[in-house]
Amino acid sequence: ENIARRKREAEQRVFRVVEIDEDTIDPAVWGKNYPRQYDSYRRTVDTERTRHGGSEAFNRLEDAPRWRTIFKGYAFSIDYREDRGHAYMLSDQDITERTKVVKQPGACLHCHSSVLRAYREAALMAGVPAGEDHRQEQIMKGFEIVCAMPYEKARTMVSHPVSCIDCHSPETMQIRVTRPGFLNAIQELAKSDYPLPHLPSIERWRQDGRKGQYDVNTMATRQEMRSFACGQCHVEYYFRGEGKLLVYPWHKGLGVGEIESYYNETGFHDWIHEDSGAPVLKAQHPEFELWSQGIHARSGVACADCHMPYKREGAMKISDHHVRSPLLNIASACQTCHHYSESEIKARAELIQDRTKTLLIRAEEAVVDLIHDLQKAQEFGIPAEQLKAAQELHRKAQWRLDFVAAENSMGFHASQEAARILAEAIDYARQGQLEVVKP
Amino acid sequence: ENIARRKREAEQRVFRVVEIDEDTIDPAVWGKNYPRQYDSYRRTVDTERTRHGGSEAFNRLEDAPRWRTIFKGYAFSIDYREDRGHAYMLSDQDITERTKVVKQPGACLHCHSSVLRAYREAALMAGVPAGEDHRQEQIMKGFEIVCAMPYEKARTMVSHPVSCIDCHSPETMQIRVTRPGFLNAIQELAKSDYPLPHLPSIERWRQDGRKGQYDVNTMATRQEMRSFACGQCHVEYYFRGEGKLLVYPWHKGLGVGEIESYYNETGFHDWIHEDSGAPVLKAQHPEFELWSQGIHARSGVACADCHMPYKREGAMKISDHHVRSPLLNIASACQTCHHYSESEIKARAELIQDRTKTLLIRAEEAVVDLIHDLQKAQEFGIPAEQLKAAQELHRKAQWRLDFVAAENSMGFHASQEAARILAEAIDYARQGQLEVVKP
Amino acid sequence: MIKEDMRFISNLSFTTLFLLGFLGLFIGLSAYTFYYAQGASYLSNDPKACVNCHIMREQYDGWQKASHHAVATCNDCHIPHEPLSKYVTKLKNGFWHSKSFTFQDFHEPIRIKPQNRTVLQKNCLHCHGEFVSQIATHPGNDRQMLDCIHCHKSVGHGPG
Ligand code: HEC
Ligand code: HEC
Ligand code: HEC
Ligand code: HEC
Ligand code: HEC
Ligand code: HEC
Ligand code: HEC
Ligand code: HEC
Ligand code: HEC
Ligand code: HEC
Ligand code: HEC
Ligand code: HEC
Ligand code: HEC
Ligand code: HEC
Ligand SMILES: [Ca+2]
Ligand SMILES: [Ca+2]
Repeated sequence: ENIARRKREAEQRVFRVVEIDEDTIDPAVWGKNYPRQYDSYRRTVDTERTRHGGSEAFNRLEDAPRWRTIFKGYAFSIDYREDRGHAYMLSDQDITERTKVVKQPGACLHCHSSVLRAYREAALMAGVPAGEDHRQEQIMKGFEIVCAMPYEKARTMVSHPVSCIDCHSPETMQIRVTRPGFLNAIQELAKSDYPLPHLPSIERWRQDGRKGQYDVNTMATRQEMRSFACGQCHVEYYFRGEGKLLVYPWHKGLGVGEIESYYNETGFHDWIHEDSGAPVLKAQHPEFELWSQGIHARSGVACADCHMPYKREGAMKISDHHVRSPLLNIASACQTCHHYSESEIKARAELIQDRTKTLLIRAEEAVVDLIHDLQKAQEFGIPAEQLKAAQELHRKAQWRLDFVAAENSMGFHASQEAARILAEAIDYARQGQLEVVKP
Repeated sequence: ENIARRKREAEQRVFRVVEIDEDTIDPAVWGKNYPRQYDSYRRTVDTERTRHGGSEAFNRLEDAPRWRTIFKGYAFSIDYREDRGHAYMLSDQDITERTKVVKQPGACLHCHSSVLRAYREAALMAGVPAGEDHRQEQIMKGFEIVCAMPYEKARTMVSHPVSCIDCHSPETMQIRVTRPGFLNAIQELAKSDYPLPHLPSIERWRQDGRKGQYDVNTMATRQEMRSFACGQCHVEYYFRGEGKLLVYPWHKGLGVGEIESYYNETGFHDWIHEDSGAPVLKAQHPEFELWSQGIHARSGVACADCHMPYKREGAMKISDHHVRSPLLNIASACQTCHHYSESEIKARAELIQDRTKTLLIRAEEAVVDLIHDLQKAQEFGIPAEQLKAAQELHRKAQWRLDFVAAENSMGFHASQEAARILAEAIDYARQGQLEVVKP
Repeated sequence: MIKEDMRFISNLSFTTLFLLGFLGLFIGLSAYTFYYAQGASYLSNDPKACVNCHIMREQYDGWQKASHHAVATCNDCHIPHEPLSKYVTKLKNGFWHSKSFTFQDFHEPIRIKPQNRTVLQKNCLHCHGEFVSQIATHPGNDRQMLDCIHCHKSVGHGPG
């Protein structure tokens, strides 16, 4: 009967039990039409650890206390945890000490909640015309308004973590990009001359004469969309100016050096390090950026291929909406492409991660040493002017160290590039120490 | 009919025009039986450059003058060239300044000539019994004798670069390992506990209770032999003791750290650096060792797969004996496995190499800086005792830098590992500088 | 003590009974699957026979795009060409596939088993034996023989 059931199942097309539209945030409602996807979506509450990742929200500061020194003077030195499933994104933001010890803006919600309706409501109140025709205008305007709000106030406008509507068109179920931060950034990126062999639709737009703006939702390939959906949030960002506008710094490209040089030109820093006095940068989950440097991106392998692999349910193939570490799901996530045993695949991934980890520790030690030296030099009374060069080097080292540390694959997404970045971090940190003692 | 014609052609089997045996060194004679292989073998005289390799014997010291400083006090600072085709191996050894400014031993010929008959003759003269039954004994004994001879004397005993007999059994044409250096070393390696997931026959021998000695010529898989044949020469080595016995330092494993710790335990150094006074190591072409760390080895891809890919000649499929850079032959060397365009494959390989190269330069600079600092400190009169720690760090940094620099794939054979090694080199060199100025 | 032995015996017979019943059910089910999935066509040369199980859909699609689409069908590569072992293999595979399919207890994605890999290897030689006579001789023996699909993985089902 198995085959019989299959034959039947395959014939049964999805049929719409309930109507859904742009205002349907509640995933349970969508789930009536797509029960399989909904079931797996809900499983992101699971918490299972892997060697270097997984979904247990352990305290990273206890795991590697050097980070208390590295983040000194910044909210991250107080509370910094391993990330976990999508189900927790809103509550984890609520409970982190980082939203308590510091006044945060509404911009934080862009990536931690199903925020679209909030944007549209805010825009309507600000006088943007109503109606579906003005939808995009509403979203972009509301985005600006909500970014600038105090976090607590904006928080009352949202109620759900990322939901179906954030990645899907309710009419066609097509995957789409909704986040203003990404929409703006991908246009800037397209305009730059940074080579993007892994994003063919952008290369094509460039070759076709760069007409108008690159429009991701109409121009990207389906395979690209399977990464862009995640690039909406899994990216480096900063809040620009008083309006706390959320910006992804891709104006010069996606490489660690290109982003740094953008920040240098805009004169941005995240905080002044308490001990070293250097105006340093904090990197945040640059998964999309590091993936872009890797062999998988270059081979056209999307985030969803590994983190939402197809799984067979009866005769249906569906995307596993239990977004999680692929190392908890190697058969579906890797074996479609790699014909080795599960244990062999795991060993290969962990070898890459272990290598990254040993370099990461080496880089952490170097940066901590530099911080101590700068602190001692200041205590010793060496004039600020003479420490500038060393502080500059601290900024460079910190940026690179954090780029790999804050990225969540422990180097897997681009193994050689992660090692290269850490090598630079080590070099700059040690050079900084030499600068301090220079006669 | 295509297949039909093929079949007809193929029926003209290889048939032996001339007899060949263990004394047939001249490849032209073998070539009578195997004209296709011989033709391609002869093409190793070609000289075509690639971005980071190829077969033009350009002067590496002019290309990157930092190496004059790095090798100061050692013959390599006088003459050091890019390697080229097998056809040149003997003449390049003749013409290098390194055999003129320094007295070299006969050990050098182990990898630069078709040396087997010389070994056997030397053994016979030393009283080892004659006859094919004692062949292996003759080779091992002759090896010892020839290693210890002065280069000039030993040189008169050989006349050819590597020839068919060095890799093939004249009877069966099966691939084989003939070099005593490798035969000894692979046994040591097998005896160690170093994990060798890429060498299944050794893992099997270990699991079967490590009985007797691991015998590469009877136990290795054919696919392994396609790498072992090259591992006879493309390896790190040193001359042990007064007898100048050629030894590959694999007693603790194939990793850069394992080899270093073997050298540390035996108290070996290649030379005392003229400026820094440190007892440092010179790495030599550790292709086999670095390949062992890479994803290709782990996937069962052998040296011959890339450097001697199959090519079609009429109705025959033969191994291309024009051993060279695979980047000059991407269609055969890479495209059976990688279904991208040639230009895309080249771009990927060169991206890996470019990343390695930028780190290599960074590491060279760091090591040169350390050498200068140590030199200045000595000029300044700092007592030797106080510089020991820094010299120790110079040794560590030099070993790692050279491991990647002397390896000939510019990091391609193991991209992440090459970057990791260079990161360590940088760290140790900079720490050395800090050590020098430590109060 | 005796009680325990008794229990053991009754356990045993229960197990035996269960196993026998199970076997019956199993054969029945498998036969049904075999029938329903047009098992007879399993013995035919038509590639469509193999896609009767939706499970084989991917391989079928891949085969259609692969270089051998025009020159070889599933059986050319996966079934031995020698008369006897041909049917033995067909039956064996047919049985196991039916069994796996019925109980849905196989590893996914499906992976070719070592034994069938040797069959495959022999079949490459069946067509290309002369051509590779200088490089290949002993299918199934890794001391002597290179695995054709080490380099030509994509011939049957395309890249990827
Ligand atoms: C080729 C497979 C692959 C692709 C493509 C890929 N990843 Fe990953 N990702 C991994 C692996 C493997 C890990 C490590 C998981 C672990 O350590 O348990 C990982 C880790 C992560 C983590 C942390 C997971 C955890 O367990 O904490 C996040 C977040 C992530 N990736 C997001 C992304 C995003 C966003 C993209 C696309 C821009 C992407 N990944 C592309 C394989 C992939
Ligand atoms: C709206 C923003 C948003 C989008 C879109 C998004 N993520 Fe996330 N993702 C997050 C946040 C926030 C977290 C961390 C939640 C927490 O720790 O509480 C997270 C966590 C994760 C994790 C870690 C899970 C774990 O078990 O540790 C993975 C893996 C991941 N996301 C992958 C993806 C992939 C793949 C996509 C696209 C298919 C995607 N994400 C789209 C915001 C997003
Ligand atoms: C551009 C998207 C984006 C923005 C803006 C953003 N986050 Fe996140 N956040 C993520 C993603 C993706 C993760 C999961 C990956 C990780 O933890 O590195 C995450 C994880 C977290 C976590 C769980 C892990 C941890 O760090 O302890 C907390 C808490 C958090 N964010 C708080 C905040 C706060 C507070 C803000 C505003 C200051 C904010 N986020 C703004 C995307 C974002
Ligand atoms: C973080 C982004 C994200 C969220 C949130 C999300 N999806 Fe998806 N969904 C995807 C991606 C990526 C695909 C694969 C699209 C493709 O292959 O083009 C997908 C595919 C689908 C499909 C097409 C069939 C399939 O399984 O591939 C359906 C139906 C679907 N999702 C339903 C839902 C429902 C219902 C929810 C909410 C419970 C939801 N999705 C939430 C990213 C998301
Ligand atoms: C959709 C196909 C696809 C999926 C899914 C996939 N890979 Fe890959 N993987 C590739 C390709 C393509 C390459 C590049 C080599 C090549 O060109 O053949 C690669 C390369 C690799 C490498 C060597 C590169 C390196 O960084 O050293 C490793 C290791 C690897 N993959 C592991 C994994 C793991 C673990 C997963 C699952 C989490 C995974 N892959 C999922 C296609 C895939
Ligand atoms: C997967 C393919 C691959 C394998 C396997 C491989 N190599 Fe290479 N090798 C390369 C590439 C690519 C280069 C870089 C050539 C260049 O820069 O032009 C290279 C470079 C070299 C060079 C320098 C060539 C030159 O142009 O100067 C030598 C020598 C070498 N390899 C030997 C070996 C040996 C010995 C092994 C096995 C232990 C091996 N290789 C395994 C691909 C491979
Ligand atoms: C008997 C020693 C010996 C053996 C065996 C040997 N090599 Fe070499 N190989 C050399 C020497 C010596 C050179 C350098 C010649 C020169 O520069 O004059 C060299 C050069 C090379 C080069 C550089 C060619 C170029 O164009 O720059 C490659 C590639 C190479 N070998 C690969 C291999 C491979 C693959 C094998 C096994 C199939 C192998 N070698 C076996 C000694 C050997
Ligand atoms: C264990 C094998 C081995 C031994 C022993 C060996 N070589 Fe080589 N040699 C090689 C290989 C392999 C290459 C090609 C790779 C390279 O150049 O790094 C090479 C390249 C060379 C080259 C050409 C490139 C260059 O460095 O200028 C010269 C000259 C040379 N060797 C001289 C010598 C001398 C002199 C000795 C003895 C002191 C010696 N070799 C001992 C294996 C060996
Ligand atoms: C180590 C890699 C490798 C292995 C193993 C291998 N091949 Fe090949 N094969 C190649 C390469 C490379 C070519 C392309 C040669 C050319 O185009 O010059 C090729 C070409 C062929 C061709 C097509 C020639 C043409 O262009 O018409 C056939 C047929 C073939 N191989 C069959 C086999 C068979 C059968 C086996 C197993 C006995 C096998 N190969 C094993 C690498 C390999
Ligand atoms: C540096 C090592 C080396 C040298 C020298 C060498 N060969 Fe080979 N030869 C190989 C390797 C590796 C193979 C592939 C063996 C395999 O696939 O098992 C091979 C294969 C062969 C084969 C089998 C058919 C084929 O083409 O794969 C013949 C015949 C052959 N070589 C003849 C010669 C002749 C004649 C010479 C001298 C002119 C020679 N070889 C020199 C390494 C070498
Ligand atoms: C016999 C098969 C084979 C041959 C020949 C081969 N490769 Fe690969 N290559 C692989 C496998 C297997 C992987 C690992 C990824 C995987 O598991 O799919 C890989 C991975 C890679 C990667 C990603 C790993 C990394 O270090 O980033 C690159 C780049 C690559 N190969 C380039 C080449 C080039 C260039 C050549 C030719 C000089 C070549 N390959 C020849 C099988 C092969
Ligand atoms: C030209 C030879 C050839 C033909 C024709 C062929 N196959 Fe295959 N098949 C292969 C090879 C080679 C593999 C092993 C692939 C691997 O290990 O990556 C394979 C593997 C498989 C597998 C196991 C999946 C896996 O990746 O291990 C299945 C199932 C399969 N084939 C079914 C079929 C079906 C059904 C057909 C007909 C529609 C077919 N094959 C036609 C050569 C062929
Ligand atoms: C009754 C449904 C069914 C039919 C009909 C069927 N298969 Fe399969 N096949 C399966 C299942 C289920 C598996 C997975 C078995 C496992 O991995 O244990 C499988 C696995 C395979 C494998 C790889 C596993 C192995 O044993 O090596 C090959 C090859 C294969 N099938 C070829 C074929 C060919 C060729 C045909 C047509 C002549 C065919 N199959 C018809 C259900 C079927
Ligand atoms: C039924 C006969 C048959 C079988 C079985 C078969 N082939 Fe072929 N193969 C052919 C024919 C016919 C051609 C194309 C015509 C020619 O030789 O000119 C071909 C072409 C090829 C080519 C060159 C085209 C390409 O795809 O690159 C390769 C390589 C090849 N075969 C390898 C294999 C391997 C490996 C196997 C086993 C997995 C295999 N073949 C099984 C008949 C067969
Ligand atoms: Ca996590
Ligand atoms: Ca060369």
